[in-house]
Amino acid sequence: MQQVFPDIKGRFGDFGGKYVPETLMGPLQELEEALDEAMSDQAFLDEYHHVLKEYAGRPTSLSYADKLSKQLGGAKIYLKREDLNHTGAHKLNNAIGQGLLAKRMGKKKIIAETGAGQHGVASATVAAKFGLECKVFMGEEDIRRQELNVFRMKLLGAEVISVSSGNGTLKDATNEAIRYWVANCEDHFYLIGSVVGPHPYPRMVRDFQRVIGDESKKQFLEVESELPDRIYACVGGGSNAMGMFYPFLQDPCELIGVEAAGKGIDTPEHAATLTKGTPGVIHGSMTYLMQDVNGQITEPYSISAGLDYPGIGPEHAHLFQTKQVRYESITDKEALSALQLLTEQEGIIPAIETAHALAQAFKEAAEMTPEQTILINLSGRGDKDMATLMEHFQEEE
Amino acid sequence: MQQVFPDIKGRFGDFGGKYVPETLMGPLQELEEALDEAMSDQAFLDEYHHVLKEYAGRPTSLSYADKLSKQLGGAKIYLKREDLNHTGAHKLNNAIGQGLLAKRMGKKKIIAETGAGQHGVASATVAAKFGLECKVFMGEEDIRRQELNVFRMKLLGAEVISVSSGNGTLKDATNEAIRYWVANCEDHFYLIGSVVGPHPYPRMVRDFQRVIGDESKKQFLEVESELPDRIYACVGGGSNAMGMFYPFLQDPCELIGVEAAGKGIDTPEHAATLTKGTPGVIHGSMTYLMQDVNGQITEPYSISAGLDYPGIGPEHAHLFQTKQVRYESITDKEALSALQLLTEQEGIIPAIETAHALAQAFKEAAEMTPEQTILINLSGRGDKDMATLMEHFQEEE
Amino acid sequence: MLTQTSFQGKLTKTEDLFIPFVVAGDPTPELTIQFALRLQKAGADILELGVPYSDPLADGPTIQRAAQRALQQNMSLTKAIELVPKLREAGVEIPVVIFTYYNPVIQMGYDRFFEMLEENGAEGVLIPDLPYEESEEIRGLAEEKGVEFISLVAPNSDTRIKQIAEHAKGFLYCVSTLGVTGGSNQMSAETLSFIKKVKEHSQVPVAVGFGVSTNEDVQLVREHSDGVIIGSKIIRLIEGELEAFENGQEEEALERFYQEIRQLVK
Amino acid sequence: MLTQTSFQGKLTKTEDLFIPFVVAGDPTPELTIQFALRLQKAGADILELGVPYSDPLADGPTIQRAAQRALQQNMSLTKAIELVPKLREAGVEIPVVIFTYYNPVIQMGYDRFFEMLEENGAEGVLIPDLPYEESEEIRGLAEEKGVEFISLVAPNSDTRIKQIAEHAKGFLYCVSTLGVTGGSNQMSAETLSFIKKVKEHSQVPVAVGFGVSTNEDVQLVREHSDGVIIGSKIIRLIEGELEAFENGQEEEALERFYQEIRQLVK
Ligand SMILES: Cc1ncc(COP(=O)(O)O)c(C=O)c1O
Ligand SMILES: Cc1ncc(COP(=O)(O)O)c(C=O)c1O
Repeated sequence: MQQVFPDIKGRFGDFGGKYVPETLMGPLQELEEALDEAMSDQAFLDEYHHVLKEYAGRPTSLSYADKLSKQLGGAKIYLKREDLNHTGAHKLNNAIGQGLLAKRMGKKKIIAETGAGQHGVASATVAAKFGLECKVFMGEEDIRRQELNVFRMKLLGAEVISVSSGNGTLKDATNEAIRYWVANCEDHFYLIGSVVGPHPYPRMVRDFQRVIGDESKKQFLEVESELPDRIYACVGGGSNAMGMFYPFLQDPCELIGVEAAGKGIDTPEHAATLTKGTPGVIHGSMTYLMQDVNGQITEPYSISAGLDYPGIGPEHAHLFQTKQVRYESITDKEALSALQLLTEQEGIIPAIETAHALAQAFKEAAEMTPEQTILINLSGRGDKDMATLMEHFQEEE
Repeated sequence: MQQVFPDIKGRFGDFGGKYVPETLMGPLQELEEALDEAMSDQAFLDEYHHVLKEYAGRPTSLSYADKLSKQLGGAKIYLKREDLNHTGAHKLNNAIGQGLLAKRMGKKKIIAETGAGQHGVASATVAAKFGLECKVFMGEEDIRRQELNVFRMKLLGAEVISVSSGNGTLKDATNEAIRYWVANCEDHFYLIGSVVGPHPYPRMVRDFQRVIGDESKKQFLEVESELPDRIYACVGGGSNAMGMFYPFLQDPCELIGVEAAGKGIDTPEHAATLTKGTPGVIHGSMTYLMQDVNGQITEPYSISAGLDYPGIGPEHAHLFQTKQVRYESITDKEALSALQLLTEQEGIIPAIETAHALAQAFKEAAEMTPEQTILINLSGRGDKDMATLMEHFQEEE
Repeated sequence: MLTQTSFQGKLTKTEDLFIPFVVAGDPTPELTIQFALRLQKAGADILELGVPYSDPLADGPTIQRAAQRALQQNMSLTKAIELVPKLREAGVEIPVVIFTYYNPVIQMGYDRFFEMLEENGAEGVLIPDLPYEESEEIRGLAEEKGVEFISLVAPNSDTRIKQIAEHAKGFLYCVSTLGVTGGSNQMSAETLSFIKKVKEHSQVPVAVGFGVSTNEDVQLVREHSDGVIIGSKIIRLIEGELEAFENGQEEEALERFYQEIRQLVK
Repeated sequence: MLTQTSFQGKLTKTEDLFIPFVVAGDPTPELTIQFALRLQKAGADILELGVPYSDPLADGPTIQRAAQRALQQNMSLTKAIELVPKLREAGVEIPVVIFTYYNPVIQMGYDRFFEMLEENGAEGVLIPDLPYEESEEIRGLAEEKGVEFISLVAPNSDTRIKQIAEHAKGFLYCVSTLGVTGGSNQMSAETLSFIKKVKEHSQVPVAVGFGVSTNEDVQLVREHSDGVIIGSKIIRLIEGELEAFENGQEEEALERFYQEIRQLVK
């Protein structure tokens, strides 16, 4: 019989667990109990699915990329369109789930960390919708780079708290959010944006994102009558990938997670956690991370703020170790080419995060046969990345 | 028996028709024939609906704005979520329809005019998806104001042509697109972005947008078991409004179109065509427009580029004259307040265009009873407007 | 066979017509009169007097610029028609066709419009954005009032060529290239067969316009039709003299303009 | 009743303990030794020697800044443990507890970690992000090696208070306010009842930390528990002298530091 992960201690094999200050053990316990109760309450699940359908726009489409498939001359390429979600990425699925849970737990205030601002916007959105107070922690460097998303959050009524510690990016924002939660856990709900953090977060976020894989499976069978040969998703913390992969774990589909190789995995500037990192503890969880010989966490790099993270969800670490998922990495440059190709061939501008999955998939699709099929999780739209792209393509000229 | 509009001459009562240079009469004839043939070919309609579903993300959600309804204390407010469409507005519905028609007619090149860039992006998207060459005409002033949308179009492979005549805004871009079409009509398809222009454009665009109203009716009946008391939509050229209203024209729903009052209809700076304009000819169609005593078209003004147009679709002129639709106008200021209210209460940042419909609806909803229901067409998302909003709210401080 | 075309009796020949176009008020109403005089002197048979319009859909950039200049002089449909008696006073005797977009006519109203044409003695009217199908009423009124309503016909007018040509009054305006005014011109086999077809059905002189800008163009058009319409080229010649006008060298400029026109239509 | 707590026999009393915290290497390893000497002189009973960490989740901005300064000196877990014999050499006799986040320990490996603690004579270890449930193995190893593994307990530890307290070694670290280190402190009725509950179950001294920064705080804590832990306040005193160190006024600065500490715990 297949073992169920995470186990009772919140472990996925060797990974996961709760490595947090004592003050958080109580709130995590409270959260776990509330979550278990909610997930076995049909009324809660119904509300969650109702909001997904009537507010977030689910189910999202499954698009056949016909021009692109022909152009690459290999496998048939399908795209799961999380970019069509309200606010523009898969992040909202999870924010809705946790937002409803916060409400159910009687918490009136939520906190969230954000890098590029997508999870921050999703959290602020859910806070507005459900009438919660919202504080978003964001590195001061990211605030500078993502002015528009900062403005969106403020417009939504959230307070954006600038974090100047460390490099002022996602890792530091997460540290600060956790610290704030430590000090204010009694009445605050911490809405984590990926399958990271202490138990039960990795499980909870996965379960609120598995709607991606569940829908995909149904939709794919409707159009192709069989499952895809390969499924691709980009991996930052790993939530869009877990959401997509989880329902397919027992199926004969090859699953491929794609990390950010930044300027190359042979340079110090990348965010390829599984490819180049080692096991350890980050943000409350035993997993792979990027660190030096002394166990100090090192600064990652990727052109895509959403993948620019030195850790990865513990379930991915487990799937990596057990070889249930294959992990690859893609450079900034490869990602940008794939972004351009999809845009020109299919009229869809993906997020730069997503473009990493696309790049790996396009490489492999070209080597496959037209009888084979692949499915790519199009985790988000590229509107947020226009400034970065403009800078980049102008530099190139 | 209800009369069918437009009639054989392309007229909606006193309005519509074809007021174009002789050179365009042939192409319009060709278009009309191709359109009639396509619209009676089930295979064409099937493909159109297939692309809407699997590519654009339709049906879009119908969202009940519960917090906001309670806050206003009047009618129950529902939102038709065209903002969830791929590329972020209702514009894509029409671009897909016309794009498919262009392909069917064997035209390999399309041209389009754009103001804020939404229709330009939709056209460029469709061109990429269907493998067409695309030129977008855009006023040089709008190019300056909408840098990001210009970049999106270019990324999609479209050529953006700067128009310096006139004030360099939408009216001038439209003039120039028509001129270019006059010179190149043999192999170019002109993809107009609203229910304006010579026959058969107003009818065609309406028929490609009526999916909004058709879906809304079905969805509304599912949740409320009866039709909404009032339906609101903003009116620039009038395509999202016609698309929403058309299927409800014979129903006992009150229909309200909302124009842009800019800085006030008692100032010269507004775009309230029906409220303040007079009949005449603009862009090939007999309709209402803003003009001086000599019949020179005057420059409109609105904070929202998509409503900043001195004309209006001829069918609206007819519905105005016959009082089948009530037309109101909303100032910049009222629109911005409504935008903020929706954002804070429901976590949805609407386009500034849309916010005009919201403002009128919110005013009236507050005066209605909780047994009554209203439906607002949320024509697009506000992401494109962040720069304008930032400027505005910063000025306010 | 051409029937008698009249312009109230003022058009005295039915072939080898030279029909220039100027924009009323470009760069001033006074100079428009001077240009008209020079054009007449250079052999013009009919004058197209353009009314500047804010949104001239059928015109290229050259005529758009002329319209902008004229609008800055507060030129309007009313004032353009009122320029006709001043042209007469100054000595312009050839028929004048008011070339205006449709919207100013609507605002003025048909009654007032024809009243004004009559009062001021304009012999014809041409509305480039009012195609055959939309012009039945105004064509009727024009006929009633004795004003020539000029129609346009294009190579892609197709089955409508016959209909338009048969009902044409004054002269028939052939758009020789697909395009707005001012494009480049070459007379292809198709254009030739188009003109031939138009002539077969027309009972008035068939003039060709849009893109005529050199003496070779003029010769070519003359060879195959009853007249040549020249617009953008004339505007460009006027533009070339704007500086001279500003510098007060009016006489020299007008003389140069006259010589250029002569060369063009020689 | 407290059982004998040992720290390898070096902890000679079980109440009224003063447990200061410094970050190894802040601002230099040499000064850390000097601070430790002054703290001992001012009555410290146990020294918490903090290992700087890139991502100190349980610490407030003050200790984060100290860690940043120490990391710039290339301080690491290895070097921090190696600082212990140097402390001894300089005359520090009180037990030393290595305070480190978990990840550096993982990277070093348990074997090497305990080997190093033993070799260098550190008497205790405290890992703020390794809660009771995750620490079974390391607690076993510590017991085996004779190293005190210090546990933390918080007001919201709830049903786990009893379990944690009963298994506590060395001393039990009570987090008196919910929050990271360095917050402001007031001893509420709830805090008091929390400390009382902890004391009921603990067989080692119960010390209270997080937010102690004035002599009044110290008195309050002393009254209700077995010891006071002071961290951020000490770091802030060090920060106040950074300029003096840079200007070579080391002796004066250290003397001022000593006097401040004396006032704080008097
Ligand atoms: C569009 C998009 N894709 C992917 C990611 C990476 O997150 P995850 O790995 O949790 O899916 C982000 C994070 O911001 C994102 O915005
Ligand atoms: C979101 C949105 N709504 C409305 C409009 C106005 O167009 P129409 O009146 O044709 O719906 C636009 C035009 O750009 C738009 O982008």
